[in-house]
Amino acid sequence: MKTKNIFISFLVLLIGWFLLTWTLDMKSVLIGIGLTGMLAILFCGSCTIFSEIKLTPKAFAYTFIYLIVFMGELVKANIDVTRRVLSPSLPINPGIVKVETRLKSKMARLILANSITLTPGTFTLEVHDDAFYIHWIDVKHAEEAQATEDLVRKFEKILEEMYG
Amino acid sequence: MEIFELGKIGLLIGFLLVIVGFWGVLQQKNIIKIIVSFTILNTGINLVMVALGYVKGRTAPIIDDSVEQIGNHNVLNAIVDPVPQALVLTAIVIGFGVTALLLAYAMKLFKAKKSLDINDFNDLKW
Amino acid sequence: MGNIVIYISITMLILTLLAGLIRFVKGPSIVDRVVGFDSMTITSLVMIGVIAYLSNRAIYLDVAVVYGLLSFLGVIIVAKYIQGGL
Amino acid sequence: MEIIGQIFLLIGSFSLMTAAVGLLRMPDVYNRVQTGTKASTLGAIMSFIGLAFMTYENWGEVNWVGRFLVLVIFILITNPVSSHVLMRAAYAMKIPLSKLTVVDKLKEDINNKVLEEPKDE
Amino acid sequence: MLRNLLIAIVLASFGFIFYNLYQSYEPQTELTGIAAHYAENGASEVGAANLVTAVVVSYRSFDTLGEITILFLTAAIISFFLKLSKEDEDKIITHRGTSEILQTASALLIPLIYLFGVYVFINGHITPGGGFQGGAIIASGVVLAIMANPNMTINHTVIIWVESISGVSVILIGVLGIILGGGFLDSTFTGYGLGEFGTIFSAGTIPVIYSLVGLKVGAEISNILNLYQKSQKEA
Amino acid sequence: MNNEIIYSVVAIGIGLLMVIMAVIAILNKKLSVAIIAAGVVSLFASVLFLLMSAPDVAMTEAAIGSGLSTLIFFYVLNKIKRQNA
Repeated sequence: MKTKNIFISFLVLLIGWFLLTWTLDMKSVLIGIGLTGMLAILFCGSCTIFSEIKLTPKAFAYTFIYLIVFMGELVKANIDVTRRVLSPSLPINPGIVKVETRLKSKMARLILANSITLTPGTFTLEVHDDAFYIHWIDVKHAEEAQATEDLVRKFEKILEEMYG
Repeated sequence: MEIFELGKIGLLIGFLLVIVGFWGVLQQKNIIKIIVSFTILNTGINLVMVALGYVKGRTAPIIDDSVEQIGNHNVLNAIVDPVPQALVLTAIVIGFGVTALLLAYAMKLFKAKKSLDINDFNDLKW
Repeated sequence: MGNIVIYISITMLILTLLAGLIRFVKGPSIVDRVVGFDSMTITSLVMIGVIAYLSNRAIYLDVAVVYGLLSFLGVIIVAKYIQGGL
Repeated sequence: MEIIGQIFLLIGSFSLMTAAVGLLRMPDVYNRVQTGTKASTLGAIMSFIGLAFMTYENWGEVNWVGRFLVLVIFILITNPVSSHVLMRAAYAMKIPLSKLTVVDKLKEDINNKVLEEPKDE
Repeated sequence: MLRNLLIAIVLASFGFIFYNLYQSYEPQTELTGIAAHYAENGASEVGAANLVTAVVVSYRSFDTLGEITILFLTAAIISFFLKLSKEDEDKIITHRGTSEILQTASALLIPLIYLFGVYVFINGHITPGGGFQGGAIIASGVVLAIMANPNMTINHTVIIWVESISGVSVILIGVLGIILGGGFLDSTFTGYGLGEFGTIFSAGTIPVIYSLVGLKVGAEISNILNLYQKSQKEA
Repeated sequence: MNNEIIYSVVAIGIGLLMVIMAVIAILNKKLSVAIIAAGVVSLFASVLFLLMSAPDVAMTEAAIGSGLSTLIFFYVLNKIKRQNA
């Protein structure tokens, strides 16, 4: 288990090194491999954060789907914000609602919370066990089940495929 | 158009910050406020020094392809003065050390008299 | 053409900085001020990107990464101080 | 290619300006953080993508794309997190919600002892 | 009242001096003196593309040595001032639970921040940055870890060892410069070519020295921050 | 050549902001606001350094002058608040 953690962290860090240096010069690549390996061994022995994703082709396919869905939501969020801010009457109806999630993996919960923050009109305010408390700028359903259906499900389905 | 020269603007802002910082150091009575004013003063002096080394229309002293494009393959015509920058690099790090030290003293002084007012510390005043 | 776009976006960025400043000066609570600070730092992050493009130096972007990292850390520090968890 | 980049840059700066207007107009802290975060995140990302397209002429020699990509990923991770922490602090500080607020489940749950009270210190 | 008047007089005289300086300042139009020498010969003599790095680590490396000594002394004095008593040392402050989101994000970000810090000081001679900046970035990674787990303690022994070993190594490389190069802390060794300009092995011992300086500065700043964090325990 | 004018305009805008922030830092009664304002001055100084072609200095200022100094200030403030209560 520990070697798997280290190996996946090493790969992620190596990708980061390539993004930063952007060269295939042999010496630079060798130094990068050495350094990232050292960092992974020193700091990533116990960090499971990088290795929680399932290593199957299906998970990778769902990652792409997730990115597309997320980008669409982001753009929608922005149009929404623009509409709200620029309309003279300021149509807001804010409140804090509670939703439930089934996700257990930490990384998946982080991604879910960030996605909720960046989608139209919602904002993660507090996380407690299974409950996410969400500040919603335009409350449509105050009850838990309905709000969950509205806000969380579309991301949760994909994230469950990715992280299990 | 003389006012629109970047070096002069930097110099002016640096001087203004120095004066504002001096004002704070002299006028404030709270020790933490004095240290905050001191950091502003520090920033202003660093700005003045970097502005003195700026040469109009030139780029950073890091030699790569774009330097050769700007200076017609002559480094001398392409870069700004690197010496003040190296000086300021040292000054900022030492400024951090000085700020940390001042704050340690401030903490000790507050522990001794439960006050941050500079007028309460008059043990050496005659 | 290219220059006009840059002019327009620089104008917008400076207006955004001004709005952040107004929020900082007005803000009734400290959280409002920190929100203004956050908005100003992100705007100047974009401004660094524009400066790097204009000067045609990609290496300036390294500064932007450091700047973003430290402004993130600044917001977290202030938030922890407000909560009393420092 | 360059035109696409310029359009992206304009959209990005416009989003940033929207964030600023939202910052000025919204009635309470929570709504300000909301609009500020969303619009400024998208604005910064769009501007960086636009600038990356605008430099396409020397993608091969100089590392524009990698650095812009690092910046975009970095903003996507950090910006929502920092706003979340900030808003949580605002709630712990008991800054009142605006008068327009319709429902506050978090307060109900704290009153019902489902959740411990976020206390100062 | 008198105080305010005196302050006004001092500020006005400073303003007068600065106004005259500003009026008489004429912007440089070309490099002069030592700067021209560095610009012309820096690439061939030192091999560093970043001339600021060349000045800091090679031409003026004594200043840098003094600087890291001053930082070390600052850390020592602060640790002397903020020393805790035995019972305070073992105290545990109860914090309100940190947000789970922040903890996860910090676990994700910290290795990446360390990677970026290492990138900054290894490439100090090609890109902007170097030992001091890289060390500060590594220290900010430590800060993020403290923010996520407020009761985390940094292992003091590790910091001391990293700091001492990197400090001694800088001196050793400097002494090696007397034997192989032109003098103390000379970065160009004979028999060790400068390599192709603009690549990672192009500047003699500059990357090595800057990495060691980065580790040392990172350890020192982490130490200072750790002392301040511990001092919160004292009532 | 056009770049120079854009740089100057940006520099004037940022410079005005910095001076206003510095005055706020000195006049505001609340210590925490003063410290944040000083941090903003440092952060904008780093943009100004970048405009004046000094990326190394800009990086140092952003990392050390603004980030870590602010942190130490807040530690001290937190301790003073704790001792006062």
